[in-house]
Amino acid sequence: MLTLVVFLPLAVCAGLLLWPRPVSDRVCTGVWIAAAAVDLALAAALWAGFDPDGGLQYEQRADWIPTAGVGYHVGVDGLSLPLLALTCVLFLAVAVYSLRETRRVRAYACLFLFLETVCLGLFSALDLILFFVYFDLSIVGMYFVIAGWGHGERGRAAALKFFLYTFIGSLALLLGFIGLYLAASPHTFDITELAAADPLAGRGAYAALVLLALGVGLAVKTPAVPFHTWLPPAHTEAPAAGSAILAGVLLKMGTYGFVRIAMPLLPGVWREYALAFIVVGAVSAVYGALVALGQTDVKRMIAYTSVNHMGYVVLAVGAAGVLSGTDDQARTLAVTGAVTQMVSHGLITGALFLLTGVLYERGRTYAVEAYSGLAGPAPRFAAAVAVAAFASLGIPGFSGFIAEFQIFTGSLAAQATATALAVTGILLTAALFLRALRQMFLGALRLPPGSPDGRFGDLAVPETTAVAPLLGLALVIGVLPRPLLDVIEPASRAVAGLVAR
Amino acid sequence: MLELFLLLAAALFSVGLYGALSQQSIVMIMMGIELMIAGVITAAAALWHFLAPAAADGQVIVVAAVVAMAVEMAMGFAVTTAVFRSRDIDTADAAEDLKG
Amino acid sequence: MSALLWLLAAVPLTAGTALLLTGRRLDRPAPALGVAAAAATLGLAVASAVLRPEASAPLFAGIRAGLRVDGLSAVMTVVVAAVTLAVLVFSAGEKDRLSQGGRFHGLMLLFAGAMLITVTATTLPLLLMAWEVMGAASWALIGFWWRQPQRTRAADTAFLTTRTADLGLYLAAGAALAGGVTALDLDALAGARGPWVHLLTAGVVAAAFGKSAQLPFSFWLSRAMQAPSPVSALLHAATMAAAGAYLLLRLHALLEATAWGGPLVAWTGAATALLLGVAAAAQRDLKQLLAASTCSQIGFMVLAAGTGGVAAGTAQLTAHAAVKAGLFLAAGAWLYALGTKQLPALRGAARAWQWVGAAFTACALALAGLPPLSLWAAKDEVLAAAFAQSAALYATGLAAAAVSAVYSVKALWYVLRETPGDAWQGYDTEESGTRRVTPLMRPPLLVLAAAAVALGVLALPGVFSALRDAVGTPDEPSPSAWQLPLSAAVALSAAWLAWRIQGRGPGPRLLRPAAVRRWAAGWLGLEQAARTLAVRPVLALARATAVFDDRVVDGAVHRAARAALTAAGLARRSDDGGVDALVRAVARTARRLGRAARRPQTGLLHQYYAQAAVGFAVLTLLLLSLR
Amino acid sequence: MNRNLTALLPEICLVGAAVTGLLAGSWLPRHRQWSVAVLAAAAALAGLAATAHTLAADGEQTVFSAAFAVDAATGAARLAVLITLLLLLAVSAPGVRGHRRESEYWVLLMLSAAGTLALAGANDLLMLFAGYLLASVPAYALAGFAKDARGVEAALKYYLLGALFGVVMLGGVALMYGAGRGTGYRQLHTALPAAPYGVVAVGLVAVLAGLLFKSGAAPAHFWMPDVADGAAAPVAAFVTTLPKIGALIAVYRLLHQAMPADTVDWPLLLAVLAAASMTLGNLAAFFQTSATRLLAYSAVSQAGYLLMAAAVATRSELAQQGLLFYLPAYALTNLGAFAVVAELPHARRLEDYRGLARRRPALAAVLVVCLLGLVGTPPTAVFIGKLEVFSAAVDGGYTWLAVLAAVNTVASLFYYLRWLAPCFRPAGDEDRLRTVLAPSGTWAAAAACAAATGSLVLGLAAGAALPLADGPLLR
Repeated sequence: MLTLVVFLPLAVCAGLLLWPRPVSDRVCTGVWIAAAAVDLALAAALWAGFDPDGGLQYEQRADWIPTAGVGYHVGVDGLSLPLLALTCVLFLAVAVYSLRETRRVRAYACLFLFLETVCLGLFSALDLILFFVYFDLSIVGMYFVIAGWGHGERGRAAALKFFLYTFIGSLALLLGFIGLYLAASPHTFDITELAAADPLAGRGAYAALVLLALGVGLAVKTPAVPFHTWLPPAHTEAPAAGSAILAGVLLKMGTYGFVRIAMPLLPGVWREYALAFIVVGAVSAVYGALVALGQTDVKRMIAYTSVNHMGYVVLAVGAAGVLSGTDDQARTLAVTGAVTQMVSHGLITGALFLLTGVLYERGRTYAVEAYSGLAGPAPRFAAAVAVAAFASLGIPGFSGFIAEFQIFTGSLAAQATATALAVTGILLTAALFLRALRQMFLGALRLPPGSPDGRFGDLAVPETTAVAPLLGLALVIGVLPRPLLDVIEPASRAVAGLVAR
Repeated sequence: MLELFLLLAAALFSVGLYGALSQQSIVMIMMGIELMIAGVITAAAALWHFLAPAAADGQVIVVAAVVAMAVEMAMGFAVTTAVFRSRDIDTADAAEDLKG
Repeated sequence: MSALLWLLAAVPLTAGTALLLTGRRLDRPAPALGVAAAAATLGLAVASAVLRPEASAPLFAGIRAGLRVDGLSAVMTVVVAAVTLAVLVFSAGEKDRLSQGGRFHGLMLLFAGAMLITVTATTLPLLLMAWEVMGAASWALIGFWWRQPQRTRAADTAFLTTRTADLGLYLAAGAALAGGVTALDLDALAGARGPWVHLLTAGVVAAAFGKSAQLPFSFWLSRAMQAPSPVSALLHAATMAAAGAYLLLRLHALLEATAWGGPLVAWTGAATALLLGVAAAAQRDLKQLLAASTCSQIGFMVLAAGTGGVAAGTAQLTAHAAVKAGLFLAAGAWLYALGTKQLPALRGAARAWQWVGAAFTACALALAGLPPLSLWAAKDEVLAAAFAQSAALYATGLAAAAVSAVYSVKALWYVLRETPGDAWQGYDTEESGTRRVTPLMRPPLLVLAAAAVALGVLALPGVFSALRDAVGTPDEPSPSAWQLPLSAAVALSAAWLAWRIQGRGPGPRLLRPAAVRRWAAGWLGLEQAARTLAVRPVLALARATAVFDDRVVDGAVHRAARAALTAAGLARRSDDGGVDALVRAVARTARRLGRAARRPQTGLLHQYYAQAAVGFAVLTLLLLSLR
Repeated sequence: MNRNLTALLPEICLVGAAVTGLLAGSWLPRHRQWSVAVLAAAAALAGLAATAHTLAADGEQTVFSAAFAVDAATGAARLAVLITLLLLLAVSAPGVRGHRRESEYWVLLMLSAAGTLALAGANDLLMLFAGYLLASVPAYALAGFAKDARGVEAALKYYLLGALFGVVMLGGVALMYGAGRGTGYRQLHTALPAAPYGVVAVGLVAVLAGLLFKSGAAPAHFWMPDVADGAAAPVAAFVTTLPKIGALIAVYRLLHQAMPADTVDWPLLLAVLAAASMTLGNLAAFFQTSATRLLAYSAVSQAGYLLMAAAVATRSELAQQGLLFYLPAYALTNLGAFAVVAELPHARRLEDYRGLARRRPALAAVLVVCLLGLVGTPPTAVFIGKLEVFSAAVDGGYTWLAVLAAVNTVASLFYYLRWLAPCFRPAGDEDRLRTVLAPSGTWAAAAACAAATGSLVLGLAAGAALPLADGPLLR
């Protein structure tokens, strides 16, 4: 069942690619939307049949390369199911949004279907090499999206930097996996067996080296400061749908890696270096917010807020590793907050990037100063951006607050000064979003010279149907967090337990 | 006695090597390689005679060396004539189109 | 029983969001729907005040979202619901000015729902959620006329200032959890262990001061006056501004848990009451005057919370809600009619519209603290509680009371004079006045004025002891025999003196030295201080880090300083700096190495021979040396 | 003295086919000479069948008094070489069709393949040298097959360097004979510890010189870029894949079987060689403009990664499995890339590939799979190969080498992407496209697709392939 969910988009992609007769753009996008919808339905079925306290479920195991200790082992638990559902929702939203896309739609649809399989595969992978295979393929897929459909010449340079940067991260990750593989007594790449065996328990220096490799690999993908400089050019040059997926799903691979691989498999050394991750998290949060405040390009600004939000996740994950002065509830709260933040950031920033895509289509520029008073001609668009902006800066009633409250409450006990520093991040985020809203949407109407037809149309149907469900879901999680938290909490309690052993 | 033979072989080998490294003309380079093979032959024969006369391995090395000499020379002259016919040059350094 | 409580919160919230989402279609019936919802909420509030229901629901791991109506909450819910109803009726009267009625009434109801949750919440997360939603609603309402840039800038300032202070609550939640209060229950917060209780108290106090515009955060209330008058009446007078004081009243046990908690709160309250009173006296704009007076009156409530006078604080809060809402509505009515809120231009406004004038006069006199009106009684109870703490506090409070009399009379003096001939030049400075007051505006004014007067009954010992039992602090000190007449005398003399000085012509200023007057008029220069100390350095830091992130190559800045780089050079180097500079440095060395690696491939055979021979010789030496 | 000839069936098939092909070539009219190619293909298939039989019926044995070992390594080598030979036949078919000396081309190809198999199975220094000669001499002729100015120069350089290193290797064999009083690996393994240190060291380096020349590793790599650039594309494909397989397995077998660990510190020597090869190959490939030269330097760097496995031959049991899986994977992927180059003879520079995705999507897809495969992105076979080799290096204590290899992999990504990027850029004018991207023949395209899919399938089905490479080496 799980493998079906993962490989359905790939099958549809292959079918679409190898279809002999030329296929019209409309049909391509239609097939893409149908595939994404079916996949979402299957994911919903998985969620319905999921027993929160059942640990790993829907497990499927098969031998891939037994002699090398590599097996096709997939399964889902409280940590990965929400991310799986998030991926399906985001890809459906992006599919609906791309109804307005005109450039080489067939290749575009196939590429995104391929990316969906890769992302679903990664979140359901329980084998290090399977995780790495999907990790790499996601880089390849996103490279072609940015290079093929990015904005002009700088698109290719940004795509190349993105590929090289994240590829270095993935190779560091591979070296870390090899370190783990060799440390386990029966050499294996299987995550569950490694978690049970805790191979690097006694070996200080070697374990630290493996953690450094894993840490760098995942930090590049998260992205955490100072490895974040690939993100803004990649985002500003990527097409709107590409940015939504890059921010909504691909960034989660790094943070998910911390929660799925780094913490359970290296508990001892994780506890030892938890402070380093807390500091990186806090610095990323504040630095990301500060640089975002200094931006003049709205898409770069949102990209840097992603650095800020992911900084909170790294802070929470680090705080979960500090045993002194914290109790089990605080650590569980921190990990639950981290996973909720991944889901909430995916929804909200995905919506924000789609909306910037709408902005670019009408104004042909991301400069904040170029626009003013857009609330006049486009009230629905202004309302959507205002809601998304407030959700992103953590206003209660949206999932952002639920996540950030748990992170701050859970992390303060572990490291008070770092958390206090990180909390100022939400203030900086508030300032930058309000300034952008005021500059672009309020005041007298002024449009950039480049806008094609001289006026600023309101949201079209595909754009509204793409963005509205994302914000709706964020609202539902914000108001009724229990259904989501019931699934996450047992799993995060398990992870907190694993780290503390 | 073995040392004398080995000394002779080493001398032959190094003269041949110097010849191959310093000469311009292809044929002279091949002559250098010939001398090196000659050195190897004397060394192999001496080593066989003084160290392991029981087994015939040493003699087989000599035969192999002679075969190698023949094959290398045949190939060498073939290549030299081909180069001369197509580019009208006989020195190795004139042929330097392929570089970088 | 608990369904009543969920309903109390749900009715305004759902009605508000419904009105907001429907957008322009419901603009016509919006005022009526708004008033209906407010009336329903008032009914529910009264019912819940009587029945005292309790409800809770799971929220986070081991933390619940609880609601309960106890003594303090009962009073607060009724006050909030009543003032909301009055204000919505008034804004129904002003519907042509508030063209987008759906958005306005939606936001007001959303705010009312959030305020009701704040006053009934029993756990910190739920309180924080409602607290932040109030801030957001206030941002949306201040910037309601979003086409005018100065209003939206004011909304941003207000929101960011309150949010800065709200960070305290986030830290307080974390500190509570670390301190052992795992359920984050408000009543149990005082029991937090060790050093965490100090951080917890600091967080709560900071958040309360921010929301209630006490020193040093009070400048945002001045900017909040850009909002439509009904908003000022509801948010920035009766409910939101008082929420901070309510929180301190609710957590007075926590304040006592730390040695420095109570005194800090008390003295800040007293200082705010006095200084902001002086600022109010120096204002020339009626709404600014009323705003500064709000800060000082809330100072009294904070003083009461600091000295343990919960009942006194509640009384002051209730009385002030009625008085200030009435005053703001009256100012709103005149603004609607004359298009101005400058005091000199409002000369004779009370005579032009008798009902509005009468209500304004009643409320202003109550504000002045003249006996037998409501604020005189409430203020005495607060001063009694302060006197029990320390005489200096009592003296400051009395001085603040005197100052409140001064500014109330100043406003009254202008309004009660007969309208001069050339008054029309001052009209229509803010907006185009309609020269009439709609019938719907009158009833709320009268009700509030009546309430302002009737609450004077609080001075009676019987009523005050009933309030003390309801609020749960029976042993609170009640005003002794000599305190009541003393404060009455002080108020009367201050009022008479102010009337006389004001009487000697429009020129004279109450405050002699011009510098002090300018300082007071500018709201004690707090905003300039905040801007220079906090906002400008943060923005500069932000721009600096953005530039650092974008362009600082490890040596680039140094080379740029040497003026070798032209602007084109700067543009060329405009990709990211930091680690990325490292990457570009690596790329440059790789390019140099690439050229070097290709150099041995010269195409000359003898060089190949030589290089190969050297290579293998080196390898042999390496092997030999590693014996 | 096991004289069981059936053990050498694949080699015999090849040599037999070569001889009959040579004779037939002199009688067949020019338009019927393609039948020699069919004969070659038949010989290769027969060889494959024989190898399958020996692997299935586990006929591991050493023949001719242990001069030639038929074991897991030989089995893997045979599979890799014969499959590569089949692909090479397909790639060269269009270019050589109707050539005056077409049959000699096929014969030379078969002889060189036989020589490579001899190299892989040699268990005796003399057998090694014989294999070296048989593999090299036909290659010199193939390099100059086109007899044009560039081809002849390539042949000249290839021959002269080959001759020099052949003689140096023979000298090494003589020295090792002197030190170990015998040329068989079993004899050497017992006698070398007692031999004088200097003689063994110089002898080993000399023997390795020849093998490094064949595998194109630094410092004997100078010929590879020039030969690949000068010769025709199919020959360049042959030169960079086939001999490398035999040579690297010979290096592994020599070090694993003949060299006892305590005599000379050869692991460090091999580690230095690997580091030099991969770094030099990658750096030189950075700003290449010619496609074949870029692939040649990439082949040099791949030799570096393969030598990592040889460096930890005796220190990690993953090494043999890694090497024997990485070699066929590399061969398939490299051949795929060269097949695309052979298919587009007029597109010599990287810019000429502009707009390939629009005009020939299949070839562009093959190029993407092969180039990203050479980098090691999953799920291609090279990824599993690199994974094994990296694990072996880390297991063998050379973590710094694994990290250097990872950095080199990232560097290699840069020049592969410089080649891929133009393919997806919108094409310029149509007629330039029609001339530059003119295909040379369907066989080459078929070979390209076969190689690419082979690389992907081998990657996905690595589970089945790896056990084949796991058997013990016979001494």
